[in-house]
Order: sequence, then C-alpha cells, then structure tokens
Amino acid sequence: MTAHLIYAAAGLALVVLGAWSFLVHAPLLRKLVALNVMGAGVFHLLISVGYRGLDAPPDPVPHALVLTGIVVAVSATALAVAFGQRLEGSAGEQDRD
Amino acid sequence: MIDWLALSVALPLLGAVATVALPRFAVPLGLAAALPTVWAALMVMVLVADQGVQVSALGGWGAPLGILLRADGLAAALLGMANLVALAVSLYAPGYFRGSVLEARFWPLWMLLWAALNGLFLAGDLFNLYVTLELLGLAAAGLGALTGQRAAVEANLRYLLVGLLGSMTYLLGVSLIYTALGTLDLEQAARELRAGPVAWVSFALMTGGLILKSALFPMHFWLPPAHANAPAPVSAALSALVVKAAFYLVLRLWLELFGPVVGASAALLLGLLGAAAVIWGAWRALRAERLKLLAAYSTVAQLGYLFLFFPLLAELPAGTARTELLGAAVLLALTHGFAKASLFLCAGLLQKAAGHDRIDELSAATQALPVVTLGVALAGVALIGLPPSGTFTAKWMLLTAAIDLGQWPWVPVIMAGTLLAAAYVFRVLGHAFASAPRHGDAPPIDPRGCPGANAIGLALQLPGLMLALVAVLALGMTAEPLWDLLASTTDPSEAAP
Amino acid sequence: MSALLLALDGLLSISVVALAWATVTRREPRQAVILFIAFGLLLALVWARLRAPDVALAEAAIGAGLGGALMLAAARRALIQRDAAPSPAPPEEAGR
Amino acid sequence: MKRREAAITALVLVLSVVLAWAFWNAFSGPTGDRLAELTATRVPESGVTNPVTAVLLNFRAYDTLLELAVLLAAILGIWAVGKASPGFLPAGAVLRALVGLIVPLLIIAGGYMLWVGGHAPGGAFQAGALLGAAGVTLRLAGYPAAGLPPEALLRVTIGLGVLIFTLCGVALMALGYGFLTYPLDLAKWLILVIETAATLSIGATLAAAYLGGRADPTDSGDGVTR
Repeated sequence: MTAHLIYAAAGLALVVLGAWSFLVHAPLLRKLVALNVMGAGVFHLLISVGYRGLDAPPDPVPHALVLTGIVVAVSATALAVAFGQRLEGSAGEQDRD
Repeated sequence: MIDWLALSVALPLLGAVATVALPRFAVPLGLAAALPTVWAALMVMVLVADQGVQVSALGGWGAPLGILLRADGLAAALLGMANLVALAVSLYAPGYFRGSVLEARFWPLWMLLWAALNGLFLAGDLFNLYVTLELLGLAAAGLGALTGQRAAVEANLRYLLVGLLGSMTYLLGVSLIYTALGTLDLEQAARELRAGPVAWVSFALMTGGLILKSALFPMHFWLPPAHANAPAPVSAALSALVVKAAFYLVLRLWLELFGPVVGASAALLLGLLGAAAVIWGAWRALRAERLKLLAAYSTVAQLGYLFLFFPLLAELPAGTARTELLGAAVLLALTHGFAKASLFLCAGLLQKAAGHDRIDELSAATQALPVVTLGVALAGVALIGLPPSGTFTAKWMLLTAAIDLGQWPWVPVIMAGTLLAAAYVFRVLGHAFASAPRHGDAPPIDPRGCPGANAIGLALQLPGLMLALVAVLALGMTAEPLWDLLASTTDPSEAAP
Repeated sequence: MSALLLALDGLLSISVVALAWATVTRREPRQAVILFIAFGLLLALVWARLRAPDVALAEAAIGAGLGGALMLAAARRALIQRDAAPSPAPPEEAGR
Repeated sequence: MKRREAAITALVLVLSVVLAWAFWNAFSGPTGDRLAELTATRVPESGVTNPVTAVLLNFRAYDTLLELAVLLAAILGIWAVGKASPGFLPAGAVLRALVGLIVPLLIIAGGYMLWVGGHAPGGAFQAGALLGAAGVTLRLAGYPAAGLPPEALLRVTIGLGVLIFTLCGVALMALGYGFLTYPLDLAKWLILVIETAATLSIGATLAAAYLGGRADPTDSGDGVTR
C-alpha cells in the first residue's frame, strides 16, 4: 500500500513546480501552462488519494472531483487565452497608429 | 415543498440561460428572473430569522455523500444584503446600458455571477465552495472585461490569473482535508478536525487562496484597475459583493472550521494584513484622480477593517461579547456593501453626464444631478463612519473591543483610516459644492453646461440613492434585528464549554 | 510481482515529474505547450494505472487535448505576430 | 530579478517541505476508506452502475450543474472581449477527405461514450470533449465556423445543459421529491436526458471556445458605450 504515497509525492512535486513557474515566469502562456501543471498536480494527488490498491475498488468521489476540476481548469484557460488574444490584437492596432 | 435555498441558486441560473438564448429580450427576461431571485433570498432570510438554521440536502443523500445547502444567521444576513444590492444593480443596468451592445452581453454573465454569490453564501460543502468560487471568478472576469477595452481586459486577465492561483491553492487545502478526514461537508469536517499539521496547513492553503481572491493586502494589486475600468453596475457588484464573498468565506471557515484549532497568532496575522490594507488603501484613495479609482482603493481599505476583527474575536471567549463583536463585523460588511454599490452607481452617472470621472472636473455634473450628489454624500457618510450610519456603530464597537481587550495598537489604525476616509470623501464633495472653479480666470460653472445630464432620468438615479439610504439610515438606526438573526450563526466555540 | 509494480510506479512518477519540469522550464511557448500536451497524455496513462479510467479519458480529451489545442493556437498566433511585427520596422531600426 | 527568483525558489522549497509534512500526516490518519465504502453501498440506488457517473450526476449533481455554469460563463466572457480570429487556410483535397472520415467517427464515438457512461468509463464530459474535438478538427481543416450552428441556435445549445439540469431540479422539487432528488425508477432516464443535453452544450462550448471569440461578422467588436 505504498503506491499511492509515491504518486501523491509526485502530485505534490507537480503542484510545487507549477506554483514556482507561475511566480517566476512572466509570459502569459508560460503562466497558463504553469497553472495547468499545478492543477494537474492537485488532480493527481486526489487520484492517488482515491487509489486503494489492486484488490479494492477505488474511491469514486475524488475521481468525480477531478473531472469537475479538469473542466473548470479548461474553462479558465480558454477565457485567459481569449483575454490574451484581445490584448495582442489591440497592441497590434496601436502599433499601426 | 418549496426549497427556497435551492431556488436562490436555480432561478438566476434559469435567468442566465434565458438571456443567453434570447439576447433581444435580455432586459425583460433578466428582470423577470431577478425579482423572484430576490424573493427567494428574502424568504431564506425570513425562515432563518423565524426558525433558525435552514438545511437542504440536495438529491436527498445528505452529508457526507451528497451536498448540503445551509443557511445560518451569518449566511442569511449576507444573502439578504447581496440580493438587495443585486436588485438595485438590476434596476439600474437597463438605463445605464440603454442602446449599447453591452446590454445583451451584461445580463447572462450578471445572472451567473448572482447564482454564484447565492450559491457561495449557502454552500455547506468544501468542494462545492471551490466550484462556486470558480463560477464567481470567471463570471466576474467576463463582466469586468465587458467593454473589451485594453485597460479593462488587462486588469481582468491579471485578476483571472491571480484568482486561478487562489482557487488552486484553496483546492489543495480541500484535498488535504479530504485526505485526512474523508469528508467534504463543512460541519462534519469541523467536528473531526484536530489541532495539528493538517489543520494548520489546510488553514494556510485555504485562507491564503481566499486572500488572493479577496484582494487583502499585499494581494490587492489587481483590484483597483479591475474595478475602476468596468462599467458602473459591474464595478458596484464587484466591489460591494464579489470581494465581500471571499471575506465571508474566510470568516466562515475561521469561525466554523479553523478558529478553534489554529490559535491566535494566525488571527493576529490576518489583523496585521488588514491594518496595512486600511492605511495603504485609504492613502491611495486620497491620491486618486478618478472617482471610480478612488472608490476602488477605498474598497481595499474597507476590506482591511473587516480583517481587524479577527484578532479581537480570537481573544474573546464564547458569550455575549463575542456575538456582539461578530455582529459588528457583519454590520460593517453589510454597510460597506450598500454604500460602495451606491457610490459606484452614482459615480457611473456622473461619468455618463460629464463624459469622464476626473474628480477635479466633476463640479458641473454634480450640480446638474443633485439626487446623485446626495447619494454620493450619503455613501460617503457611511464610508467614513459618521453617525448615524451602520459603519459608525460597527467601528465604535470595534474600537471599544480593542481597548477592552488591551489590543490598543489597532486604535490608531482605525483612527487614521477614518481620517483618511473623511479626507477623500470631502475632497469629492468639496468639488461638488464648489460654486466657482479654483482658477479665477475660468468662467463660473453653469449647471446647464453639462448636456449629458439631461439624458439621465430620475429612475436611473434612485437605485444608488436607495442603497445609500439603507447604508446610512436603515442599518444605522435599526440594526438590532441583525443581532437576532446572527444568534443562529454556527460558531462551535459557543457550544463548547 | 509487487516489487516490479513498485518499480514501475516509481518510474512512472519520475517520468511525470521530469516531463513537467521540462514543460515549465521551456522558454519557447509553442514547445512548452507541446510538452504540456505530452505531459497530460502521460498523466492520463498514469491515471488509468491508478484505476481511474473515467478521469484518464477526460484528461486526455479535455485537459491535454482541448486545453492543449487552445494554448497551441494562442502560441501560434503569438509566433505569427512576432514574425510579422519586425517587418515594417527595419528602416527605423537601421536609423538607430 | 535574479534575487527575486532565488527568493521565490527558496519560498517554494519551504512550501514543499511543509506540504509533504501535512500530507504525510493526513495519509497516516485512521480514515483509509474515506467515502469509498459508503459510495459503493449507495451506487445501486443512483440509477447507474458506473460509480463515477453516480457521484457526478446523482450524489453530487449540484456540483456538476454549477460546473456547466462555469463553462457557460467562460464562453460568455470569451464572446464579450472580441471576435473570432480569422481561420486557417482551406485544406487540400486529401486533408478534406481525411476530415470527412474523422469528424463522423468522433461524433459516433461521442454518442457511444455518452451511452456507455452509465455502466462503464465514459459520460457527458468525455462525450462532449469528443464533439468539441470534431469542431476543432473542422476548424483546422479550414471551416471557419468549426461546424457550429448559426448564432441563434448556438446560443440555445450552449445553455441547454444548464437549462435541462435546472429544470429537472426545479420540477422534481415541485413534485415533492426535492431539488435534484431523482426517484429511483426514473433516475436512469433523467440522468441520460441531463447527460445528453450536457454533452451537446459541452461540445458546442468547447468548439466555440476554440474559435476564441464571437463568430458573427456584423459586430464591430469594440463595445464601447456611446
């Protein structure tokens, strides 16, 4: 029953990597990738919390939470990308003036 | 069987879908959803006042398998405030947006924001709170960027990113709680949480995430540009309600879940951050050149006061004194909600009339719109904390508690914040009542010299004034029912011996 | 058997973290997004191993797939814009 | 700048130690089963046999409803800030033939995924993602609207999931069961109806999000109040 601990540790490592990258790197896309890696870390952690070995069925509640979280993360990413696109677009317009 | 709790969330969701599908009829459909939503929320408030805590087990499963909606006194008080402010914003928006393409874009996002607010106040489940927080954040960012102008989009992109970092941090805290306790229900978690690493770290993660979202100092940097660059009804909702929702969650989690197990030093830290926000926000508000920017910085400061209550509440044992002080915190939050919404709604009209919102050049607009100016003045009275506003009562109780408990360092902070607030409010009003411009060679101000003012009817001016009147008169003079309502607030330290 | 499985778990975890490291440290946005998609797909594989096939499907399709496609399109636009931007500018730059 | 980076790195390293310590404590606690056993005993009452679908669409259906609202908020925010960017070049004949093969496959796979979600891995979100992927494929192949319906219908489609979900909830409340409380004999069908509506909404929303803005050519895009 140590498998879930290994995976949980990996999940924490992803969270920390994502948070670090978000704080250190300025470009929007790198920040978005960082947030998504951080989110994936939280999700990975939840999945390993739900894992109960090969003999017992896993806990479906964390799985459902992660499904919800994935959709929420993609929604937020899409909105941020659209905002970023708008800023690029208007920057281009201003350059032409 | 009518489930008013579920309806408070379901009705604005239906409104959102209807206004998305039929953008031509966004205003009538939006108002048709807004009125029953307010009704449902007020019914929740009445039920809580009459019968105590209301619980609704969605899906009939109950905790920990299903999700609970719960309304105690604290939730009901904020729900009532939020829905009255939202009603005023809804009545104001059609006139404000008339003839603009923004009208059809405003309503669906606004209804989603409303659903998120009601869902957040009523949520009794930690993961459900995460979903409502995300809905709140995304709807707020969309609304804030509604004009598509560069400054607005830029500010809201920043808000979106910070908010996402905040909600991921919050979710990590929720995962920690679930790992340790095996439940997501707030009440069950509160029963089982013991002092220890899990409690401390999940407190830090969840509160830290919420502080990012609520713009408490030093995480305030995104708020002023995001709130000042939005259309007026949106600024009102963001400053009065969205920020308050995050504060409500910090308070709720602290009262119910973490307060008994994390100790007073965490509360002291919250208090120190609050003190810094009071001074810094008020100072920046004083220096702001635009009225809406002033109002936005003032939100940072006013939010700071709310966090000053934590170290005092942490010192007080359960009992009347603690309940009284909690009531003062809620009263301050409610008054600020009404007053700040009023200030933004009025500022929007002045901006419409004058074509800008530079404080030094608003004299003509303020004199052409006396009702709006009265609204600004009353909202200012509530922001400073002059009697008879609710802020006065709340700040007085805060000061008394600080002195009684020997935590006198908070006293000069409150005083300085109040003086700065008086300075920035009178700076605005000074320009409003100036009969002649400062520079002698310019012609005297002619109220008719503000053509934009004619297009603004009384119906558009009333919502802001009504909110200001509630902040100054209703909450100031008749605040007693609030304490009766709060008597049913869940506060485990009361039950404990 | 269980030692072998444990070794596999360790290897998978290390690969996931290493791929994430490569993703967040890559400077060039388009390559970073492509690495992110690969990371998401590997993560989906790991989740299938952890007996979460529903979530693995969703992560592959939504998280890595559509999320990646969205960011890839944004990275592509950023590249086009960067390549397009200097072309009108050269005369000024030469002047400086 | 370098000093700031070093400070953040140090801070994050401390954070990782603290997190590891807290989670180690959490894992070594007594609640090994958490909600697993409880959920397993109640899945038969949910109307579906896939436990994840049971949690998503019955036990915690309210979360899923709000999650669909989050998707709706995202697409409305995207539409608020601007128009869709111009599409890619039209595809060549070979690619077009390939697209003609892939898109129907994705749609069929989506339908299968939706149906199978009640008892096997799959469900509305995976199915919706496949529909969205079909939209992305069409877009990449040069179809500017990504196969989405005209605006009036699109507006109905993206809200359909929230609409049907909420109406089911309110109707069940009016019938005396309680908000989103499905009677056992109807649960399977209610879940299927809600999931179908959700799938259409998710697919349309994801494809529309990929377009990155409003598709209508008439709107000038800068919604400045005049």
